[in-house]
Amino acid sequence: MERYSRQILFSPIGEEGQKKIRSKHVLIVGVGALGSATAELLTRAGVGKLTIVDRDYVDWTNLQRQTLYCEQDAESGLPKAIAAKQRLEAINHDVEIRAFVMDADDEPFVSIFEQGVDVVIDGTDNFETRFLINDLAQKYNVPWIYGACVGSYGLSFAMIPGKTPCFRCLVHHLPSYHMTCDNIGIIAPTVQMVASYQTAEALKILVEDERAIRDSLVVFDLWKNEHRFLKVNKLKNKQCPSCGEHRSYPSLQEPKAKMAVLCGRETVQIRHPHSFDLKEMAQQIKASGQKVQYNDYLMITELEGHRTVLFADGRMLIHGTKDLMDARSLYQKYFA
Amino acid sequence: MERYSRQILFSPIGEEGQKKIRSKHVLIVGVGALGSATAELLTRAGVGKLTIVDRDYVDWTNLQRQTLYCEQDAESGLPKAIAAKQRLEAINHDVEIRAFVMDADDEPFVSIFEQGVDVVIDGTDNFETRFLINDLAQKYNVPWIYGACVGSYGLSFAMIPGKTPCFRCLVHHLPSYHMTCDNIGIIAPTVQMVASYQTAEALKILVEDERAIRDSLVVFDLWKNEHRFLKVNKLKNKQCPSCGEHRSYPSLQEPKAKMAVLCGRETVQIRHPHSFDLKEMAQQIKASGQKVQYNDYLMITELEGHRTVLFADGRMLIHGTKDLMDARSLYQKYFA
Amino acid sequence: MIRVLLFAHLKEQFNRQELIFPHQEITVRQLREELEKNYSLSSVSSIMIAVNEEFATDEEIIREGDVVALIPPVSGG
Amino acid sequence: MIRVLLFAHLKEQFNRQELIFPHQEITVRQLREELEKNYSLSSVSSIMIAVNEEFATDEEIIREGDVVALIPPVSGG
Repeated sequence: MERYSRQILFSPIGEEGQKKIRSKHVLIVGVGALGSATAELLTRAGVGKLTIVDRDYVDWTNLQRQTLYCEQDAESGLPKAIAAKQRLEAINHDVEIRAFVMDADDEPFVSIFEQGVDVVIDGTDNFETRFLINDLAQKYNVPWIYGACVGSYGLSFAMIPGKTPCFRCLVHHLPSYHMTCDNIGIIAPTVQMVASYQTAEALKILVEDERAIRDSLVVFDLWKNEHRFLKVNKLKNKQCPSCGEHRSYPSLQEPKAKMAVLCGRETVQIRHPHSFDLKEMAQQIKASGQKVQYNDYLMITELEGHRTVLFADGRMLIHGTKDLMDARSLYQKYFA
Repeated sequence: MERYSRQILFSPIGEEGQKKIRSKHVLIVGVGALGSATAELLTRAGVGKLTIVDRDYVDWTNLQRQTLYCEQDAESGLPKAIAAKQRLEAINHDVEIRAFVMDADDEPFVSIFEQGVDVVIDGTDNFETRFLINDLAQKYNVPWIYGACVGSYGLSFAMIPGKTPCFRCLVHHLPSYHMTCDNIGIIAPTVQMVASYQTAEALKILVEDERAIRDSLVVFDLWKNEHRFLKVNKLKNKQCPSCGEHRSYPSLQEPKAKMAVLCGRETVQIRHPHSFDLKEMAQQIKASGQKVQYNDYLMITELEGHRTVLFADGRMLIHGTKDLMDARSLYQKYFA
Repeated sequence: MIRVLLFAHLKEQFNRQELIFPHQEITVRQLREELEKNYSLSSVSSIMIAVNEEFATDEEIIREGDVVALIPPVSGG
Repeated sequence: MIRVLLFAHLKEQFNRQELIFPHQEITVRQLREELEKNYSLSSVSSIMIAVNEEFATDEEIIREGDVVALIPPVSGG
C-alpha cells in the first residue's frame, strides 16, 4: 500500500477508499488517446482489474497524443490493446490487466458486462459505439463516463443509471457527419484534460463518494480559454428508449452495416442501414475543410487518404484498402 | 512530419506552427508529477530541444502520479532526470533531450538561461525554487508557466515578462509552512489537469499565438467540482523587485540556507536565513493533520518519517538522514 | 435580443463567436428551425442547446436576455 | 454582508465552504487583518484574494454583495 500513500493521504479516499479501488473492475472501451490516459491513471491508482478493448494497432500518427505508446510500438505495428497491456504491466504489476483486440460489436463484448463491471470509461472515437455502450450500461446498471475531444475542444459527463440522463437523452440520434481528430486535428493537452475529468469521476464512483460526482456536463476550449459546466437534469427523458420507463435498447437491436471486400479492386463496400442525404453530408464535409464533389446520385471525398464514394441509397465505397477493420473504422468515425 | 499530422491539422498550429515548435527550446524544472506530464506532452508534440533538471530519484510512492516512470525505475532508484530522458527518447528520438541531475541552486542552472530558452515550465515542489525561476525568467526575459497542485486542488498561470504580473507580484513572500502532496496527498487527475493547462499555454507561446494566451489564473478543485478563472492584471506591481521599474532580483541574492551533517548522529542541521515563528508554524502543521509539540524554544514534528526539530533562532535538525540532498528537499518543501 | 454562443467548429463554420437573434421569445425548437433555415446549419437536431448554463428541452422558452450556447457533441477520443 | 469563498485546505481548516462578514465595506487589507485576528488564520499575507473574479490589491475596497475568494498558492507539483 506504501506506493499509494499519497492517494491514501487524500482524505476523500483514505485507507477505506484505497481498499475499494483495489476491489473494483473498470472497463475502458478504446485505448486511443483518452483510453491511454485513463487506463494509465487508473492503473497507477491501483484499481483491482482493468479490461481494455481496442480493434486498432499503433500507428506513428498516434504517438503525438496516445501516451501509453512509444516508437517501438508503432515500429512493430502492435495492436493497441497489446501494447497498452505491456506498458500498464510495467507500470503496476498489481493490477490485473485483461486486453481484448476486438470490436465493441463482437459477441464477447457483451459478456464483459454480464460478468460485472463497476464503471465503464469512454475511449471510443465514434458515436455508434457510444450508443452501444450507453444501452449496455443502462441494461446492466453500470455508470459510464463519456469523454470526447477534437482540436482544443472537449466534453465529459458521467452517466449514472437511474439518476442522470443517459447519452441518448443528451444526443437524440447520431449526427450525420463527424468532426474527428482525423479531420480537425487535436492537441495532446485537450486529451489529458478530458481524461482528467473522466478519471476524477471514475475515482469518485470507485470509492462510492456519490455526493461528489459532478452532475453537470463540462465543455471547454483550451485554446479559446472557455470552460463551462452545464446542468443536464432537464434532459432526462422518461420516454427515452435507453433509460426511460419502456426500454427497447435500440443499439442492441439496430441493423448493423453490412460490409464486403470488392474482389481485385482494393475496395470495401459498406451498406449503411439508412439512405444518405448527400447534400447535407457534402456541406458538413466542406465545413471541416475537406474537398468534396457531389451530385444527386453520389458524393466523392477523401478520408484519411482513402477515396470514398457515397451513394444516396446508403451504399458506400472505400477505395485503397482490403481491410474490413480499417474500412469499418473509417465508416464509424465519419458516418455511423 | 507525418507523425505530427493531427497537430498540424489543428488550424492554430498548422505547418508553420509545427516548424516553430521544432525550432524551440523548453526548460522544465523538476520532473516529478507535473514535470513528467508536461515533458511527455511536449516531447510528443515534437519540440526541438528539451532541458530537464531534477535532483531527486524515482521512488515507489512516485508511481501513483508521475507518468514517465515505471516499476523498473523505482526498483533501480534511478535519478528522475535520467529515467525521464530514457522514456522520452523512446517516445520521440527527434527531440534533443538534455537531462541534469542537479539542484536549481547549482551554478549550471543559470547558464541554461544564459544560453537561451523559449519557455520555462514549473515542475518544482517548493516556493523557494519558484521565486528563483521567477527572478531568472524576468532577468532573461523568458515566459514561465506556474503550476501547482495538492489533493484535488490545482492552479496555473503563464507569466509573460513585460506583460503580466510576475510570481512575486502574486505571492508577495514565501508562505511559512507548505501544504504539499506529502502531507495532504494528491490524486493523479489533478496533476494531469494542471499539466494540460501548462502545456496548452506552452504551445501557444511556442507557436507565438500571443493573443490566445490565457491572461487569468486558473484555480480548480476536481473533487469539489469548482473551477474559476481569476483576472490578475491589477496585481502587476511597478514596485516589484523582480519585474518592476527598479529591480533587485532578490532570489538571486538572498542568503541561502547553510547545511551540515552532524557526525555520528544521522542528522542534518540546516540554518534557515531567518528566525522561526514557532507558534504560527505549529498551528499550520497541526492544520495539515500532523502531530506537533512546541514550547517557546523549539518545536518538534515528524515530516515524511523524519523527526524534525525547529529552534526559534532559525536552526533546524532533521533526524534519520545523513543525506544533504534529502534534508534540503524536506526543508525547501516545508519551510523555505 | 437573444445571444447564442457558439462552441467548437461552429465558431469556424460561422466565422464568429456568437449569433444574435432579434426575438423577444422563442422556443428551443423554433431556434433549431431557424438555425437550419436561415443559417443553413445542418445536423441541428444533434446539437445540445443550453439556456443559462442548463441544457434545455425543445419545448423550453428562451426569453430576451437569456444566454444560449450551442454545444456540438464530438466523437473524437 | 460579504461572502468569502474558501479554497483548498482553507475549507478543511474552517470546516465550511465560505465565511460571512457582516460589513458593508472593508478593504482587502482589513479583511486580511480580520482573518488573522478573529479566525486566527496564519500566513494570511501569502493568500491571494480575488474580488468578483479578479485578484485585488490590499488597498481595494470590498463592498456588500461582492464575492470574495481566498486562494492559497500551494507548492506541490
